[in-house]
Amino acid sequence: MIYLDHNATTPLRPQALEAMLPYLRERWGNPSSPYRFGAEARSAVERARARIAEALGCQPAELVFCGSGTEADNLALRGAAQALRGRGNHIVTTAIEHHAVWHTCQALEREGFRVSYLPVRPDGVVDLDALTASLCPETILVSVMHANNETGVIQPVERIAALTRERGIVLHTDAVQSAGKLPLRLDRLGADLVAFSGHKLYGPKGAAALYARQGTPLAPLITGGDHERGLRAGTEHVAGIVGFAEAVALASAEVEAEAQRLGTMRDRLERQVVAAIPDAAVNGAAAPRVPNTSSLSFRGIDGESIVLGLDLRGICVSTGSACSTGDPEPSHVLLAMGVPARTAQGSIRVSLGRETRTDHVDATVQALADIVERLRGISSLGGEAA
Amino acid sequence: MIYLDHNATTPLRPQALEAMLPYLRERWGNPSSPYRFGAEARSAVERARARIAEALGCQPAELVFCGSGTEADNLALRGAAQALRGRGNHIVTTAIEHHAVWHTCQALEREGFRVSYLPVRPDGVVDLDALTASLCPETILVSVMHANNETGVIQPVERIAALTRERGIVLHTDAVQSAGKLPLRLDRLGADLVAFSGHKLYGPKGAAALYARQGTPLAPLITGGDHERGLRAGTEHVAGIVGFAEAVALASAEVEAEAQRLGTMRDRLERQVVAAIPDAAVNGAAAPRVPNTSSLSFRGIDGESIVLGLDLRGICVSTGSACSTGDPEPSHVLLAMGVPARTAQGSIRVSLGRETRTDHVDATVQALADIVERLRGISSLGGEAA
Amino acid sequence: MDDEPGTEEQGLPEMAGPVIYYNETVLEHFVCPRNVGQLDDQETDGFGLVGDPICGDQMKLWISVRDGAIARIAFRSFGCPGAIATSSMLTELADGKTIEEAKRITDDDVVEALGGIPERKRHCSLLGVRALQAAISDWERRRAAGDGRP
Amino acid sequence: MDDEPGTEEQGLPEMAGPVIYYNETVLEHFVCPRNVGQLDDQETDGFGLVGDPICGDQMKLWISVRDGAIARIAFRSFGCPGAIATSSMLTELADGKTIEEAKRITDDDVVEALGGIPERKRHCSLLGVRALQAAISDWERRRAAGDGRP
Ligand SMILES: Cc1ncc(COP(=O)(O)O)c(C=O)c1O
Ligand SMILES: Cc1ncc(COP(=O)(O)O)c(C=O)c1O
Repeated sequence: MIYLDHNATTPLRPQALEAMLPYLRERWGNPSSPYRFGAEARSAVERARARIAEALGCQPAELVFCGSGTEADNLALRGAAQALRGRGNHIVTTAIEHHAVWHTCQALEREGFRVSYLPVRPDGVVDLDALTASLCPETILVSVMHANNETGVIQPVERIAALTRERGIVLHTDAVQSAGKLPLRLDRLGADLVAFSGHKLYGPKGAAALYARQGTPLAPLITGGDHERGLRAGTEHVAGIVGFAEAVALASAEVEAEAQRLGTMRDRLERQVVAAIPDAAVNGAAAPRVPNTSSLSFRGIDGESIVLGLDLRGICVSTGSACSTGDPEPSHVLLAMGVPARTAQGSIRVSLGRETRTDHVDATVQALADIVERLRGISSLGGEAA
Repeated sequence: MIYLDHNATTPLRPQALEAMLPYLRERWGNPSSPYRFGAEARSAVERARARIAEALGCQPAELVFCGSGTEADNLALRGAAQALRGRGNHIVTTAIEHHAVWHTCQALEREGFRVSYLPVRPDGVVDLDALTASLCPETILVSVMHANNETGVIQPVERIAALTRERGIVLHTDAVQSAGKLPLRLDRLGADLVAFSGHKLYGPKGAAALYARQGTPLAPLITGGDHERGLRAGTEHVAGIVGFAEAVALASAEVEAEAQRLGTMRDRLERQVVAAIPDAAVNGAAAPRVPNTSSLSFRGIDGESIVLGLDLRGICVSTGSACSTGDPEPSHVLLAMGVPARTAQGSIRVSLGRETRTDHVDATVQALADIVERLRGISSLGGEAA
Repeated sequence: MDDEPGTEEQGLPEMAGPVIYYNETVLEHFVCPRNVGQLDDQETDGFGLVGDPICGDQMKLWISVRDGAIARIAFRSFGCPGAIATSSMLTELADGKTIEEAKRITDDDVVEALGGIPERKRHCSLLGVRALQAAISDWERRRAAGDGRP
Repeated sequence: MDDEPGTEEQGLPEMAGPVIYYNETVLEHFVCPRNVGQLDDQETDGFGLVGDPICGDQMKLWISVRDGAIARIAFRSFGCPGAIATSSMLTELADGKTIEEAKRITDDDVVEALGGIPERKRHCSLLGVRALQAAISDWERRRAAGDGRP
């Protein structure tokens, strides 16, 4: 199997699994229990928090552990919206957010908030003028993703933070696709809330975190016991948290070298695709991108058919975000960038990762060229059709 | 170590860990990914759902996987309250609920719902007349726990269901402490919503479920992708779900024999405690209880001191629910049963489990007798004090 | 093997998630679709085009009619695997049938012949049936107008 | 060992959770509290009782005063481990001190002597100090009333 869908999920690093196993075997205590056996589990959770804080540049008390990146996004948006309800009811986000943010903003609209969905430029970067223009005295919250899951395009979060900070607006960024791929310093990024997820960076599924800068107004999504300073009740996923911390620490240590390596392979992939396949385009290529992600469009054929064709040859790629697969609608991200619907329909996402080697890339381009040619032979949209 | 705090958490069963490991090692795909490697993970999640449904007597599509029992309770209460908002704003619960329900009801009060907290009788059973009297045309939701986490007292959920059903009121029950301890048939229990949690029944932390009877109005707590039929977005904790299902299946298979075994040991413990220690009482002993739980009160001393004294001898018990430990307030459960505050303060919870043997019980009683005597020697409340 | 794709057909609940899995027959028709291509004008007695020109699946279908029966059939399809496979199966079902028989082919027939198709891809099979009906209408129109082939 | 209890003292963040962990010194005073017991009436020069009679921690403290200094001290405590340990340490600090010195003992002194105590248990140390002050006031009152021992 050649797995090139690392933006959907990643393998659990053996070191992360090793770190987890004691908490799945002998150290299974409840971190909230008042005896030493519980303290052992508590200590594991707090050391994990301290490790992530150290790796990403924040205070341990600024991290709230959650069950998924989606939950972290929900906590950020719903939690800040509820805490700030008294100050205004306007929220600003973009047209290219992941469903975790997009659908949550839609839910907040049904609860009476007004949400502006900002356009992006053809290169996939949010229009800062539009953003500035959208801010008004009622604006309480801005949510702009750090790196897009389909195109890898990086948004200028630092610059947006400068705009929100001077207006006293809370800024959330969904960093699920940038954490582990870019060197991340939470204290310098400027966002007040930052979501990231374990399974996207070679950690376990079921563990994620929300960074909430000290003092950021936030109401809990899940109430009950006093866990996570009252911001996320429920017995902690101890083993998952420990593995998550291990994965974050390892990813941080190697992020620059790995970014270099992946960027070189991604560029090779795109060069070969454009050279080998007529009418192929790379989406978002003009903007800064995370180094592992490539969004490719092929005229006249359907993305789902390409994905299936590759799967039948043992190659895993996707049409867009994992959780919208099967959706017959073309990608909202590509449409927002002005890609025509038909072209968007003929798009796939290739995302490289730690196990990816050059020969995987070459084999994938070869298979892709075959499949695109075959599907174009069937297509009713080719130049040769009646 | 003698671990007698199984109501706080339980060890992960080796078989559950075995079942999980493939999904932590080679089968790490995203269940939402559109290729066979993703289908493998999807299939694992759906087989887990089917196994739990089979073991607990419901349809697979009636189960929503969550990250903790607390989250399942929050989804039930907040989800039903939001979905039913248009029909009324009154919620009925009891004075003895776990913080996951209690604090969530308080949060709903702040959002404008009116909540009635029903009293319980001295034996710890909710007063059905009070419950009947509390129901009014505005009542949309009743939440009564199945088994109490501190006393083990079982609430008459089937009878309550008869009252709510004929009035078209949604009934939630927190079965976190009964699942795995009592034979549970979700289709016969009568509740529309039932929460239970993996780590309380020898499954992993980070996996739990809400049963939502088909047709029960429910809004999601966490929005995003289409996961869990839109009721709980976020990449699934695949390994955790698989281990959870294994644990539920195994627990269901052995629940009756184990209930017998634990009940005998629990009775032995209580007999010995009352015989060996003056002024000791068993709370809730007059009511039906889950077979593993014992709530014990000792006049004139503090529960936290007993717990620490036992911990220093390698015995793990707790003062009450794990997540309220450190709370200087006496147990709200015991106070609701009419136990005087001073007595409630001198209470501990002993909860037996799969590894518990008779000699653990005997050693615990011995240690307890010593510690109680020593603490009474220090206490200012003894008969001998000035 | 219970880890294979195609689980949706194997009785897992509908909530089996957002992803669509195809069974072996569908996959086979996707990989080797029958009757792909187009008939040249001389050979064409009826032509049908269905689908939105801007987005979504699209299908073109040609028939050649001899003695009131479909003598040749060909299609081109822009679309998802479901669209390709159902189009292929439809042409296989229609090939050789009389026009009257061909008119009675339903999308259920196509789905059944394929051994099932994921719920959310049902519309694909409809696309093929509609293209065939459009081609038959075209043939009837040409015949009525007298410009059909003999 | 980084897996030991007492982590809160070892610099982990306050959010280390709802649970309270004690350090070794506190545990030692909990297990072997100093000066537990009570003085008989003949020996008692001052008595203090603090704490709510209905619930919460409660403490009783007796002192015997010789030449303006605390010659014997004893306590009984109903309460959590923190209350027992801080009471014990307080009596150790006060024993032998002049009344003037004993009056200046603060709860910070007690906490410091114990090497720290979890934040949420700070009130325990206050309880002991208040019991001592109550006992000293009692001694002063008895002396003023002339009914103290010689
Ligand atoms: C940008 C982005 N945000 C949020 C998420 C959701 O994270 P999780 O899968 O951990 O719920 C994803 C994952 O697909 C993502 O790519
Ligand atoms: C009755 C009850 N409900 C809910 C919970 C919360 O479950 P979890 O620890 O999985 O969040 C508990 C656990 O303490 C419980 O005992």
